[in-house]
Amino acid sequence: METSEIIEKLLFIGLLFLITLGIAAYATYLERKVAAWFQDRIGPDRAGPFGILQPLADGGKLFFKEDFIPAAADKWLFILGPGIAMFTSMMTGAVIPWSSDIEIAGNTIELQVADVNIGILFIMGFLSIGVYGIMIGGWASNNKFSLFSAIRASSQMISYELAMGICVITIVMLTGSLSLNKIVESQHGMNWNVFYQPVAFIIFFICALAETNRAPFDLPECESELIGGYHTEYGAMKMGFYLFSEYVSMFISSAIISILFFGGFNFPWMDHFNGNTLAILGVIAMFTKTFIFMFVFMWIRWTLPRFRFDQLMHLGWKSLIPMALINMLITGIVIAFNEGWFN
Amino acid sequence: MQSKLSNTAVSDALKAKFGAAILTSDTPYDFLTIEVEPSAMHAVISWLKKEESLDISFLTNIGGVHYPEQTDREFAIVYHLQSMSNNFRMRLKAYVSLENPEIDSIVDIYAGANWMERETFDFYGILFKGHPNLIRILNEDSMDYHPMRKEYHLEDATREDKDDRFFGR
Amino acid sequence: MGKIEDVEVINGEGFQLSNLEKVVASARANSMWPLPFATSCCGIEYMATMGSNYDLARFGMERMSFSPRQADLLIVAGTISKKLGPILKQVYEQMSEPKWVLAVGACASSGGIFDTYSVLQGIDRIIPVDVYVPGCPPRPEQIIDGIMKIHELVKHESLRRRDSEEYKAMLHSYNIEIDAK
Amino acid sequence: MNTLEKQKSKIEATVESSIETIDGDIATLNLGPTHPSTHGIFQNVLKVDGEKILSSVQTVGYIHRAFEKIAERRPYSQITPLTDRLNYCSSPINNLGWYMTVEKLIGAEMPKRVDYMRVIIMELARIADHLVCNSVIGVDAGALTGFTYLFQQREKIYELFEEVCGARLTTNLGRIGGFERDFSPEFHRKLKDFLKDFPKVFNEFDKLLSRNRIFMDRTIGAGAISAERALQYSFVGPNLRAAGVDYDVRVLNPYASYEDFDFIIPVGTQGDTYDRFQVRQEEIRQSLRIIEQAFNNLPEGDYKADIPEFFLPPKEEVYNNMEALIYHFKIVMGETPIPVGEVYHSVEGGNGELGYYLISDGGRSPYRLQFRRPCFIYYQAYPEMITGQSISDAVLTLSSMNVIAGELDA
Amino acid sequence: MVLATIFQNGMSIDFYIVLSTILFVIGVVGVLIRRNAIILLMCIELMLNAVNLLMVAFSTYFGKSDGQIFVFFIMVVAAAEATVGLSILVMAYRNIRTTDVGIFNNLKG
Amino acid sequence: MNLETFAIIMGGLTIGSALMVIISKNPVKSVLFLVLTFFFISGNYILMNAQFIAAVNIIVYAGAIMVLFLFVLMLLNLSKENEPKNSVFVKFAALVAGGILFTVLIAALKDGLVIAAATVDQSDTIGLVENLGQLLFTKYVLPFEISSVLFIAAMVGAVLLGKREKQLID
Amino acid sequence: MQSLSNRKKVVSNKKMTFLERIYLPAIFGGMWITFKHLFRKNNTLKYPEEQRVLVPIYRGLHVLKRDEQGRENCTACGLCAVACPAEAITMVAAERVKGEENLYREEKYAELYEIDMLRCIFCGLCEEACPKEAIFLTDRLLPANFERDEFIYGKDRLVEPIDQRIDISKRQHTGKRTEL
Repeated sequence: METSEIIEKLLFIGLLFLITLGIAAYATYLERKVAAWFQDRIGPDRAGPFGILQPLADGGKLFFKEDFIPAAADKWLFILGPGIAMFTSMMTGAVIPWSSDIEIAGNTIELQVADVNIGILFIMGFLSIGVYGIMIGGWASNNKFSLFSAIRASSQMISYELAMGICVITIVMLTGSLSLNKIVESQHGMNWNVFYQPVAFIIFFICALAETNRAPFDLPECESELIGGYHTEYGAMKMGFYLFSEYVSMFISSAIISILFFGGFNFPWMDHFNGNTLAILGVIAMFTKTFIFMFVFMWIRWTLPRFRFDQLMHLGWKSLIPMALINMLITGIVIAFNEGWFN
Repeated sequence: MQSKLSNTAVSDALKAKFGAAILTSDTPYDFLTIEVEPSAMHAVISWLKKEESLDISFLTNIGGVHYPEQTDREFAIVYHLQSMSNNFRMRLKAYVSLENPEIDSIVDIYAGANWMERETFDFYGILFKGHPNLIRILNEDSMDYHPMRKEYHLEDATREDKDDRFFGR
Repeated sequence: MGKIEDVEVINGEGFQLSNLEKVVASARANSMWPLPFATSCCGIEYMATMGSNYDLARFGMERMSFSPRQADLLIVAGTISKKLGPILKQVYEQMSEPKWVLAVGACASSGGIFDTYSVLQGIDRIIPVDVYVPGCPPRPEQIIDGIMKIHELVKHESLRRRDSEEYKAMLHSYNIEIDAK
Repeated sequence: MNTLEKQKSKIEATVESSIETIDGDIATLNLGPTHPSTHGIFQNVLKVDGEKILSSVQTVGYIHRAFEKIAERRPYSQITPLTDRLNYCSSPINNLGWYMTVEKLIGAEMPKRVDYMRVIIMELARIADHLVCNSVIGVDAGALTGFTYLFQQREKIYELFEEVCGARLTTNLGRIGGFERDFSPEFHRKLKDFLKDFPKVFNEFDKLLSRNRIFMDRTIGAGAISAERALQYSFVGPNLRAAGVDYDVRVLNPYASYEDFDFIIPVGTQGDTYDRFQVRQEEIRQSLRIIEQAFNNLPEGDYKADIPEFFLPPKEEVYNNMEALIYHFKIVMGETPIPVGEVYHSVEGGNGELGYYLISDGGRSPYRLQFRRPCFIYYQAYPEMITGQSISDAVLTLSSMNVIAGELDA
Repeated sequence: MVLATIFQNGMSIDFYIVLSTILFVIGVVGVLIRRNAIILLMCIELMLNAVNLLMVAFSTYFGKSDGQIFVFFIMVVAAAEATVGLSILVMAYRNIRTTDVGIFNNLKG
Repeated sequence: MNLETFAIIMGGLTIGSALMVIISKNPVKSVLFLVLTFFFISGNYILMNAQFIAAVNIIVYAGAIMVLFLFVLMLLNLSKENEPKNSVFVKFAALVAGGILFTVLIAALKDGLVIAAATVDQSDTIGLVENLGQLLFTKYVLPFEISSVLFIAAMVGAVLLGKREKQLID
Repeated sequence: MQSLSNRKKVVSNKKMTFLERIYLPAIFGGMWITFKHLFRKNNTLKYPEEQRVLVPIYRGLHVLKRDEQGRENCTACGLCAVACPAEAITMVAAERVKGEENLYREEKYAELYEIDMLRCIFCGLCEEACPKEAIFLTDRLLPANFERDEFIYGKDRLVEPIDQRIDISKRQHTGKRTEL
């Protein structure tokens, strides 16, 4: 790699980092506003015009709050927990292609941090270790509610990862590649995977809700049962990290859903454009889709009651996994048929 | 809705069955009130529940009353019973003395009597023999008296901001 | 808090805040996560305040923190009996600094009509109270009014106040030690 | 002892000590006193194996305020504010129930209009009570939005109360012998609006939860109690009706002319959380029907009974009429003679039969006043209802039982 | 994206031989010195991983994929072993309330 | 910094965290250090351009197996540091045995290397998914199927073991 | 159990139809309901900026009335204090001396009249008890405050200012009755 290339990448990483953080911060604002709209309320409106400074106020307050580690807690792990949660959810963004290449002053710039040829596996990997943040935090707090929450989180995430993985496999079967870039390219225009794999999409979406601990699967932190769940003992910025990471993973999950099923940066009539215009429109398309899914995430949260833990496991193991498997089987048969295996 | 039982029928039936244990019978405000020997209370309630013609099988509540002037009958324990199928209500009373405030617990007949008896114990110090867990329920465990007895003050002694002369009490 | 100190904070040296302090103070004021310690009637009015018609969310307060570690504002709404007093105190001690206390309603503030052997005659006997809201129960407007008063207090508080000797002495007068969490 | 035996006993000792020291998969969990799901203050110490509850021990009395002791020291008129604070979700029912008890004691007859006005107020209060309970079930199940929809309507009920008595929650509504004032035109208008708007919002809420499988799965079978056990525990009200017993004081011992109205008694089948939810939902609808009937047939007449010794005279007369002034002083000072006697009166409160057992010795305050508080009585069945279920069930069961700390602890 | 392997950058295979042997030996020593059954299972995982590392190193070094295929099979075995081993442990723990292998050892007969 | 030093540092970290696995008193920390070890091992895989193996290593080991370990530790609440100590003699013996094993293994592997040295063909594409998949479903299809049978057996076994007997509860 | 009232009706139906079993229709139905609310006008009261008009009979902050000539109505009879369940009223009576006829209407007046607003439960019993049309509750709300002492409202804050009379004519206890 040349130096200029490295600088360019670093700049892009920095930019992406900032954008992700900003979007996550404003996702909290959006969530509060959306909840308010659904509930015939106004929502935050006193911090700045329309309350747009609300996330900054929250951040500022958390930052200057007394940082407290319970005496009974394991000090290092207590600090490590939120760190891992934040790190894993941020890392997932590294392989997401935000748009096609852009050209500035003769340099071609990829709008993707790393085009790993196993991009989708990379994402699955970081998703699967995301649970450590919750488990470590919950365990280190030395609080029974936190421990309960950690146990719930781990079994929930392991179970839903399976169905999620199977859905990803069906997409990989369609595309024939593990690279996110290739997956996006194969959905040129309106040729989106969701039209071929609606079942996989629904299952994947449900699993994404479960993996990001959003309602109706927010059992690890449901306040009516476990007070705050794994972050019961956390205060100040450490808790802020946990809250933040939830929104970061929500953002990244929405991005992944739009890549896998809704064509990523593809949009209808994209053949009329080319070059930088195409790339910029691609970015817009990508972000629009992502925001729509974030909205749906919130919409669901403010509508549905949550599951009970055993029902959640039943749904995962007895409904989603078999459905995903059958879906994969049918997809395989159809692909084989198309490729003339039975002739 | 009209009651299917009459006050006299029930009190006669009780007198026939328990005889001397039924001390008095009255109907203030058309509500059958029967005073029972404390030792017979458990048997009376149990019989009322089992007797199918009466079917007085629902315990409405249990309460205590303190009459400091009546020697040897300082505490009244009042049971309100009810028959849902006959739509009939009645009241049973037993008087116990300050020295020996004891009566049989009816937790074995009505599960719901548990807390009611605990409350009565908490308020008046009436002991229910055979109660599985006769400890204070509403007040702090460290309290050393039974606050509903007439001789104890209602007020929190620590309040400074009031002048009792104004309140006529 | 609760005592003479408040006045000092508002009128005394605490009034001159640096710019950073002003920003932090207004951030704190706009993001007070409440811990509703709701025991009785006032709790229902607090729920009404949470609801659509009054909407605490406007003040950035709809995120309730049932865990004391995350809460900034302890809203004590309802009767506190002597049996419950130690628990309330423990909750207060578990909260992280900076923390504020709002006594909602007559019972929490002074015992109200329950001048009885079992009721604590005002929570200020065990924990420092910043703002009292009268009423039995107060209307949501009055609760919001109390919250605005708290905001006023927060916006004039210097960052160093919680480390000051006066503050420690004040806590000490309630038998609360800083490190006893 | 040979070596082998020594070894064996050593192992046994280790095993035993480890059982003592490691609590393993049985944990003790403290639900309360300030747990978010208790919605009031009481404590449940749960022994859990994983998520399953093995046993539970309750501690109550955290907001014990000595109501019954206060009642022995206050004149009759000052007891009304106390009753407000019993079941504060539906305080008008408590107020009016208390007045009816005293009226029974003094033998006062109410005009039909007072009865009908009381019915309207009490049914509104019942709706308010059930709205809190059912929306809180939603909140505990994780669906907050329904709660906000219902609370907007509850706010309207508050406005109606405000029109009648000038306060929202702790209403201190009415007096012994009737009302302080007649319903104002504004009240009539607002009530009409309410009757028109409420069913729409209510049906929306119903659609959000009632037939949603997530909610049904959560609530069906959670915290079930059979009719026999419920009767054993002296259950009353919606909780008993959910178990299938159609016991309702309004029908079996009608007061305030409830016999004039046509309504059904909704019952459930198994007494689980879903039954309780549905019974309360249907009772809200029935209450609406009763209000409509009472409102449309509101008789003409006075808003108070003719009992000058107990009902405060109008101010005009107090200023101008010596007799009225004397009555006024006597009533306020609590010096009107009250008959000696004892009465038990009960009304169907938000949580079931709310009973008042009043002993009067003729003094200015009751000699003894006992409240039959339904919450206090049925909350003791809670451990039996949740044993063997999961923590989530326990939380929902608690909110569906509508345990109100003020009523529980008196 | 395809990067040049470390061996093409001049690294010697000896490094990986030593590294994986050390990891393997750490696993063995762990099995010998610890008494908590869960840690023993973990040490076995560590040993399996040491073998995996060597497999991949050789496979890359020789340019044959077979070694990497075997890594999959080892992972399969490791996963199966972990599930069964852990469920045995949980079962045993419920009965004797300990995971000390010393006591397991004495429970025979 | 060239790749070589990078690899050496990575190797050192691997060994260090592996050592911490067996040294840590607290089983939960052991698990976390083992996860860290797996991460470093995956780093090594990436250095060898075995990206697929690296990802699978993380998903399977760190994401599933170790979560399972952690889950069991938390479920049984075994975090207390009450593991009985082995005697110093045992520990010393273990170290000696480990040392001897180390020597023997190194010697054996070195020998094997000399024999095979002739066939070196350092291709940089063999770690890619296509190649692995091709091989897995042609040459190794039988072991592949057998391993799935093994999995099912393990699952059934785990479920049966995990099911608590009725009498225990009653 | 047989019916006690003959009015019983089972209302909870636990059988799920197929559509209900597959979750999605109910979920989408619920989402549609919440979605409709997205476009509904909120009815939030922006409190400090907007104020709700309270009913005229609201039981809020007390006022000690003056008569038309600006004299205090209160005669310190003490009925309000007796009627107060919270025992929040304290008063000291004084005899009116010559020259004060324009200040106090009756011969006795309250030299000291204090209400502990933190104790007060706004039940309105004092208003009912007052035989002299002196104390009324009004539709003003009591503000929150920092100190407990600030809630002892003395005559300085209770007696209505002579130039800012407070309208209580709509309350029923003025002698006029609101007609239907």
